[in-house]
Amino acid sequence: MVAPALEVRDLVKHYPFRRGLFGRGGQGAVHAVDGVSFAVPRGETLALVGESGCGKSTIAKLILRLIEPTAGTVLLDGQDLAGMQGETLRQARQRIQMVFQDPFASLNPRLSAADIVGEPLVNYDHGTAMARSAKVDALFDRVGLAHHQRDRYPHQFSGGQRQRLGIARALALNPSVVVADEPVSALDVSVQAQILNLLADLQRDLGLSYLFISHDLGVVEYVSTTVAVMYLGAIVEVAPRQRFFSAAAHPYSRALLDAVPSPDPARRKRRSLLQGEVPSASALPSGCRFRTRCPKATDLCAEVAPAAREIVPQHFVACHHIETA
Amino acid sequence: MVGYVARRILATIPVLGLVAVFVFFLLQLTPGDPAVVIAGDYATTQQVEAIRQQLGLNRPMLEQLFSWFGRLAQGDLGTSIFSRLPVTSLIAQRIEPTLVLTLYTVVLSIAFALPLGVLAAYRAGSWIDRAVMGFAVLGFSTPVFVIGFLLVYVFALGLEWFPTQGYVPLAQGLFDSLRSLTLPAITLALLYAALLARVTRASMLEVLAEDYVRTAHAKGLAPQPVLVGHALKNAAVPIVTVVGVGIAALLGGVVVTETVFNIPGLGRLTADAIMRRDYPVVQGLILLFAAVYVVVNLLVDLSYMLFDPRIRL
Amino acid sequence: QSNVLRIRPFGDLKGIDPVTNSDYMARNHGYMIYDTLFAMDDKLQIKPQMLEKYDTSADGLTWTFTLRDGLVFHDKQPVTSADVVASLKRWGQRDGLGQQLFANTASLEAVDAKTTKLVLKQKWGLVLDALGKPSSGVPFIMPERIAKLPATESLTDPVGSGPFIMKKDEWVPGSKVVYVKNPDYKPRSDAPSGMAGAKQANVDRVEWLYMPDAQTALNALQAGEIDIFEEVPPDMLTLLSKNRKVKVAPQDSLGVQVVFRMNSIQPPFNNPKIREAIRYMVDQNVFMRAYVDIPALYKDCPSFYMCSSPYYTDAGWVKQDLAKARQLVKESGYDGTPVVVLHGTEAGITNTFSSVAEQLMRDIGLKVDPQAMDWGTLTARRTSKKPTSEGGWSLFISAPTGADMMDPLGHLGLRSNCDSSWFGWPCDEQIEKMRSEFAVTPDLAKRQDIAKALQLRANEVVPYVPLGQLHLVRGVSTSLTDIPRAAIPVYWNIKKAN
Amino acid sequence: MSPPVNSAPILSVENLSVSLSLPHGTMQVLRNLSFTVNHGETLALVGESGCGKSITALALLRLLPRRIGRIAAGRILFDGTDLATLDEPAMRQIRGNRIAMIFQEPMTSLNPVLTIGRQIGEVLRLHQGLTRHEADEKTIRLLERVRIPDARRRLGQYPHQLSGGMRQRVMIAMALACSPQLLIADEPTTALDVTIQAQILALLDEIRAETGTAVIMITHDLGVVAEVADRVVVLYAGRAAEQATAAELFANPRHPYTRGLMESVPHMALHRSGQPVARLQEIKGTVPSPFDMPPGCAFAPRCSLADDACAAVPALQDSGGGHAVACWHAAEPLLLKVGA
Amino acid sequence: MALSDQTVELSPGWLALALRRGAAFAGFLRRHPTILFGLVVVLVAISVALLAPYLLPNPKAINPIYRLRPPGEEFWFGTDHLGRSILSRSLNGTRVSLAVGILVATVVTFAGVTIGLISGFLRKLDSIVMRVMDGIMAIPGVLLAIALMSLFGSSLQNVVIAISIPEIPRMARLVRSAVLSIREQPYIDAAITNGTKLPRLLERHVLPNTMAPVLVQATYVFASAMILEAVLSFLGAGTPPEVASWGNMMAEGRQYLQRAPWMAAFPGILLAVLVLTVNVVGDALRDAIDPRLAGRQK
Ligand SMILES: Nc1ncnc2c1ncn2[C@@H]1O[C@H](COP(=O)(O)OP(=O)(O)OP(=O)(O)O)[C@@H](O)[C@H]1O
Ligand SMILES: Nc1ncnc2c1ncn2[C@@H]1O[C@H](COP(=O)(O)OP(=O)(O)OP(=O)(O)O)[C@@H](O)[C@H]1O
Ligand SMILES: [Mg+2]
Ligand SMILES: [Mg+2]
Repeated sequence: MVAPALEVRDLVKHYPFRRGLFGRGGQGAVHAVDGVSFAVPRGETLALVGESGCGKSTIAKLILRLIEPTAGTVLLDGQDLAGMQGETLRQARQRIQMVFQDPFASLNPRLSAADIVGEPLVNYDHGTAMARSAKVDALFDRVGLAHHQRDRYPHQFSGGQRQRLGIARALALNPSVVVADEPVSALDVSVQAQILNLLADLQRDLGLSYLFISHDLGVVEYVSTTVAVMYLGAIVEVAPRQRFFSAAAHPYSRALLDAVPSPDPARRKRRSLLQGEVPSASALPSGCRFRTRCPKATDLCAEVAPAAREIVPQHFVACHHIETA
Repeated sequence: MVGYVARRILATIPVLGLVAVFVFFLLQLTPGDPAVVIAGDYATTQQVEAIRQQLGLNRPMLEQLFSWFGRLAQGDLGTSIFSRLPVTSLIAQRIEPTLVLTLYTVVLSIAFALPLGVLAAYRAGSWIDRAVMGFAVLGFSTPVFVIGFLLVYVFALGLEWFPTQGYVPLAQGLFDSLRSLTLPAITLALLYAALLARVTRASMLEVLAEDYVRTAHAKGLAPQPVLVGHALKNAAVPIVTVVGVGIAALLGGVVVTETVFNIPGLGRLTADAIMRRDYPVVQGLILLFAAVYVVVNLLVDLSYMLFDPRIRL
Repeated sequence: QSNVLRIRPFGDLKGIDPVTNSDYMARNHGYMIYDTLFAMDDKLQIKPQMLEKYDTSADGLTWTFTLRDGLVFHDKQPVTSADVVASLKRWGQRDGLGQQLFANTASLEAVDAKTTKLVLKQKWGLVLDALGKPSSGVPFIMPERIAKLPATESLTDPVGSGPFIMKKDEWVPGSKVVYVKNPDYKPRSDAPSGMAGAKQANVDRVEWLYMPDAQTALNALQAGEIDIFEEVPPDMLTLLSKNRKVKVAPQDSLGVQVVFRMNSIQPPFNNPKIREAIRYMVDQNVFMRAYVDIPALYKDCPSFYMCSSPYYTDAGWVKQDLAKARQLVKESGYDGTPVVVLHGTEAGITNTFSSVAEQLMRDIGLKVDPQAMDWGTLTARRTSKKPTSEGGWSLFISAPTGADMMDPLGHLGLRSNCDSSWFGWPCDEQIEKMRSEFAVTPDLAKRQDIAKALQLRANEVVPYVPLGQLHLVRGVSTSLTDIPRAAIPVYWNIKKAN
Repeated sequence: MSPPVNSAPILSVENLSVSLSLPHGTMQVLRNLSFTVNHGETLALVGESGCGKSITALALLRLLPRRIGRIAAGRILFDGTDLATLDEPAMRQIRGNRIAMIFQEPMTSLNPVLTIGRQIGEVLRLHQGLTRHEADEKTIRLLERVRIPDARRRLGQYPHQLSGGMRQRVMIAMALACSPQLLIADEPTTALDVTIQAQILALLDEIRAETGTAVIMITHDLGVVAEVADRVVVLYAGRAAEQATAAELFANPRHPYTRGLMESVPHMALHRSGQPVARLQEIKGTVPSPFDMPPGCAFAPRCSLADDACAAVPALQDSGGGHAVACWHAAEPLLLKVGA
Repeated sequence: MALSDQTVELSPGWLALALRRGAAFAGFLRRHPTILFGLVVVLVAISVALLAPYLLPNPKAINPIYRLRPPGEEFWFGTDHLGRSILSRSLNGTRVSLAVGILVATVVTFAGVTIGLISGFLRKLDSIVMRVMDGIMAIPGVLLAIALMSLFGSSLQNVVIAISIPEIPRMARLVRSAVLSIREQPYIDAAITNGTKLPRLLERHVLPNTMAPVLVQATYVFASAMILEAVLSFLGAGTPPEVASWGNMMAEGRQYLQRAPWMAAFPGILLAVLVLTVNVVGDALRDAIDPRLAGRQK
């Protein structure tokens, strides 16, 4: 097996906070990411799914070292990003880039479109001004923007176009891995498809590997090769797409799938609703973190946190009760 | 909560300490020599030297700083170079007029600015709004003393409603006392009220655009309960913040107003002390003002709890 | 309802010790609470005040002073000769004339409770002038226990035997001084005249309400909130003349002399040629008219002495001649060292006169560097003897009271005893010799000769240049009567109609 | 599954036009919108961001942005009264009482500085004249009704102490307080996670079935529409593009825009084609800005069927069975171009 | 296509940029006539200030013969107690006020931005720097300014420093809070991901985005500095008295309010008009930049 493009091992991020008078209540921590491991194979897309606040964006930031991990390693082509500092890190970042969720906030409003896309090239001294300008034009072509829009500012673009700019910027350095954090959730429904198609085209043409973060199972079903489901800072299930959508094993994954509205008014489901809501990441339940909402929870779940098991090849689940699932 | 208050109070100490050090070095940097000032016009060099010795002015600067801090810690602010009275008693003598004047001003300002600001926000864009904002800009653009003189001409010399100057102590009756401070308070309030009205308006504008205000309307509430019951409390935090921050501007304005209206308060004491190089008095007063500012802002911070349950201490 | 006299004094009482504080407010405060052995009447004669009588021995060396009966301090203790001795000794350490007196004194002793004896080493003509000195450095009599304080330390207990008692607990420095009538005061029986004669507190209470801003004070006077407004800026007078409830009157009988005081020990004014040029530069009228437009209030007085002084002379005085002044500057070898003017910014005499002076100096080819400062800074800065480049100065303008500019001996501006003279430190042996001679010359005509000679000498060395003589004016409520006409503004004898 | 539908409309909107006067000029955000809501039925208003869904809801309650928004034309007949011309005090009697509303953002629609009890109780005291105590008791019952555990304790809590789903339940409780005849829910689940969204949708449906309250459900999510709606109005750029029963619309979308939406949303596309799609259909271009609306059919610039006919605005034409479409080419088969 | 690209590439970038910026600015002014009007007033004031010395008699020339003349043919604005022309002095005062205003605004902006940036980005220094700022803020600005003035003597330079120091903390806090919120913006994350080094990050991504509130605040500082100059002069701690500043003129004129009201009135009116204009420009600018901020605290 080829080494994965990106691999994350036992990644942990805790945000400590003080409790009580003068912090005498001791140190508490928000367990934003709590021992996450996964791998993104070359040229493929790993989709990371989960509810709001489960730690998806934190993982993205950890991978790009925008925040310091509490523990764990991030291997990019076998090199550990998590241990790098300063210039080494900066050089390594050329190979991994990011597409952000908010197409409004992720573009500096004071820079023109060409400046935004050309910025990474300047930072790494790629070629002459002339060469860079040509490269920017090429990138514009690549993401479907017109050359005459080079000198416009972000506010003069629509949401979809802005996201194209963000993608062009991420591509400027020819990265091998792109982390896309909910790249279409802020877009109009009618524009989503354009961006999803663009991402698919780029992957095909450039051999990119994607870590695709989303909370929309519909989108995930379309883009992913592999699906990883996160709950409260931990991954509860990983499976190839086909397998996941046909035979998800973890009760939480099943609930997620079940909650997706049926696209056909003629076939409305009677569904088994999950009770309650996601507990706070600063006060995790003992044992299995899903047990407070799990229809199958038993005493065992309160005591022992289930480890991930490979129930069929490539399908990992962390649950005590898969047999009954 | 108690812990929070305690922490906040402790946190004011470094700020005051910084002010103290700042004031100390500021005065150390001055070209004049207090000993010469104390010695007077006919003093000989020996006499000056004796005074220097007596005041410890010839000791190393750090040592002076520490001994000054030592005395500060005991509540000793030193003695006025000129009147030979303890700074604390000078302050005690002068505190009443300033206190009454500032409180009067704050009350007056809030009484005017709050309704005006709310109204301006509610009727944003209307002539009322324009008038309130125009008044506010005018308040910012006119020097305090100009307003003071105008008021004296119209209301004291012309209509003879109020005295032209001076302060009637509270002991001689609240009414007379307030009457003597009415013009100064209006003078000061104009600036302060302008500040408050603007912030009230801005803060209300922001709040009125919030979803929950729309919710309140959708419940069928009339405008007034929406404004007062739902919006104002949400708008309160920036407003009280400005009440607190504005205290510094207010105390600054007090210096000028007390001069124009000849009110024997702390403001004039400060201005005089600065002009005369009465260093112990200057140091004591600046520390006092800083402490007032810090304490007021501490109270303001604590008052956030009253307005916003999200602020947990 | 008590009878209260409310006064806006010209300045603020900064300290209550009239011996250690040389300023005029401390002096005026002194006259409120203390009494003096002698006082000057309206003919400028020195008359006994606390004294029943005094005698001089035939050789003029032994003086005997006898106190009046019934004099008591505010603390009810009788005034004794021991108090007199202690008070004079303390005063003698600080006051210039006092120092000269004690330099000539062999002994000063209490003979009995009422009698004090002064024995001189040699004949000295100015004993009465010294003890009856009306202005700064007044020999006030205070209790011995207080007067024993070293002259370098300021007293804190305002006990005297004068017609008023200070309420120290009501003193708000910078704002308010309160005096009440001294019920035990025994006035003399002779009619009041100048500072002399009977003193009587006719009001229950006197309040000095200091208002730094003249406009505020003017408003207060117009609104009847104060009874007396000292040193009304002359330009406000026309307004007051329209008010029927207010009258204006000279503040004292002598007025002030405005002085152009040069620093004689630093360039450029250490050059006598340049100082001489200033003489030709000055036209008192130009200065005066920039400040006052009521001719009655100022006087072009071509003399170092006040025009009302018996020593007045215009000997050697020159007329303004800018061309000549310019030429003198050129001849002086002036190297362009700027004239650093300590320019007092408080509105008033100093400010206006400085402005005019700066313009004229520029006209005659001097470089001028006006440095603006408040009076407090000015008084501190003028003590510096350093070169102008190191924080020193060249010129300030001041307006001492006429009483300090009357005769060669007490003259503030003519004293030329180098380091001991007034700021500017003129140094001239001849002048000093003439002043000593003057001190021991009893005969008026001879003294006048000496004064004239001194003026001629001063014209050569130019310790300072007088810019004219002004009357300070006070605005007074018409409800007040019996206001003393004296060399110093004093507040006894005034009656206030209710 | 469908509740008993009383065929008389409770609300009938006729030719509603709304304009906003902005610094740069006046903007027509709603044009000629007509629809009806029957007793006990759920009408879905669906459309993309900015198409005028929220403005419609606000116009119904006459809560358009003060000084800016104006009902330019049309009538809003609610139970026989025209709300468009009703005076303000009478309107206040209706708001929160006979027509209630749930807003998009549960996080910001509750007043952060007032307790839950106060916010719900206020409606009861205002419209039903209850005392404080009575209001509290009724509030507790309402909270229990929307399945908020530990209801009594919640009375004294503040919104920030509740999760998003809870807050939306509180909003629903508040809306239900006076048993309104019409409930307007403006994207009530958009801000919520799928699992919570499912809970809330189920709750709303349950309440409707129980009380017979008519619901206008505003959403941009065709999935939600399919889930809950009886009838659907598809909005595009301030106009109705298509109107039909939910079953009819999903079975037989006629407007190119509706069809495009169904093809471009991955989940829908997948479902409709019945197999994994290799590539999504795209609707080219973007939603036009209200300031430069195309002169004719607003969808024309993005439409693969557009031709000269589209230079004129198509009217909403009933093509039978309550299915109405505003398109010159509604009858033609759709030839969506692959790729933009 | 290629050809046109060439021409774009060859035309000097800065010229095109300047033209574009200029056109954008002109458009901005057309949309905000208040700002245009305000700028015109300020520009007129500046030209008057620059031209006055060549057109009018020396504002310092003393001429006691003509003292206290009311406004009339010979002296349009009258004369003061030293016979100086109020017109000359008033127009000269424009110079002083503008100089003080502009210099203070510049000093405060420069210092505030530097401190705010450091504090917002170097978190280790933040708490120390901010405590110092708190300390300065705790002293009433007027008092601090008087103290500085009386300690260091009156000169234009000291006036600028004395007025600037109390204003700096506010600007620094403003910049700091802007920086803190900009730091959280995804475009900063994006810039870091794109390998931007810290200096460039600050210069290109952080600083320009703090400029809008800074600009607005700078206009307020400009306005309040002119007032403070007048207040200091009123208290006798302002510009040297021989300088014909509006503050000095009003300070001198206040003794003559009844006798010669023109002495204080003309500088007073000019000051009010200029300050008002600058404040109104500030308000308009703020509204133009972010309408939601309308009326934010100064
Ligand atoms: N700087 C921080 N300090 C403390 N807690 C944080 C911080 N940043 C994130 N968290 C917490 O970490 C958890 C995970 O946050 P994260 O943003 O990664 O979630 P997410 O899965 O991306 O959610 P969403 O779908 O809403 O974007 C949340 O509980 C969040 O409150
Ligand atoms: N207060 C307002 N000021 C200016 N324009 C407004 C205002 N409210 C709405 N609009 C404009 O009116 C149009 C319709 O807005 P509306 O809020 O109804 O959209 P929507 O369909 O609810 O969109 P979303 O799905 O984003 O909520 C939009 O173009 C919007 O920009
Ligand atoms: Mg996220
Ligand atoms: Mg909406």
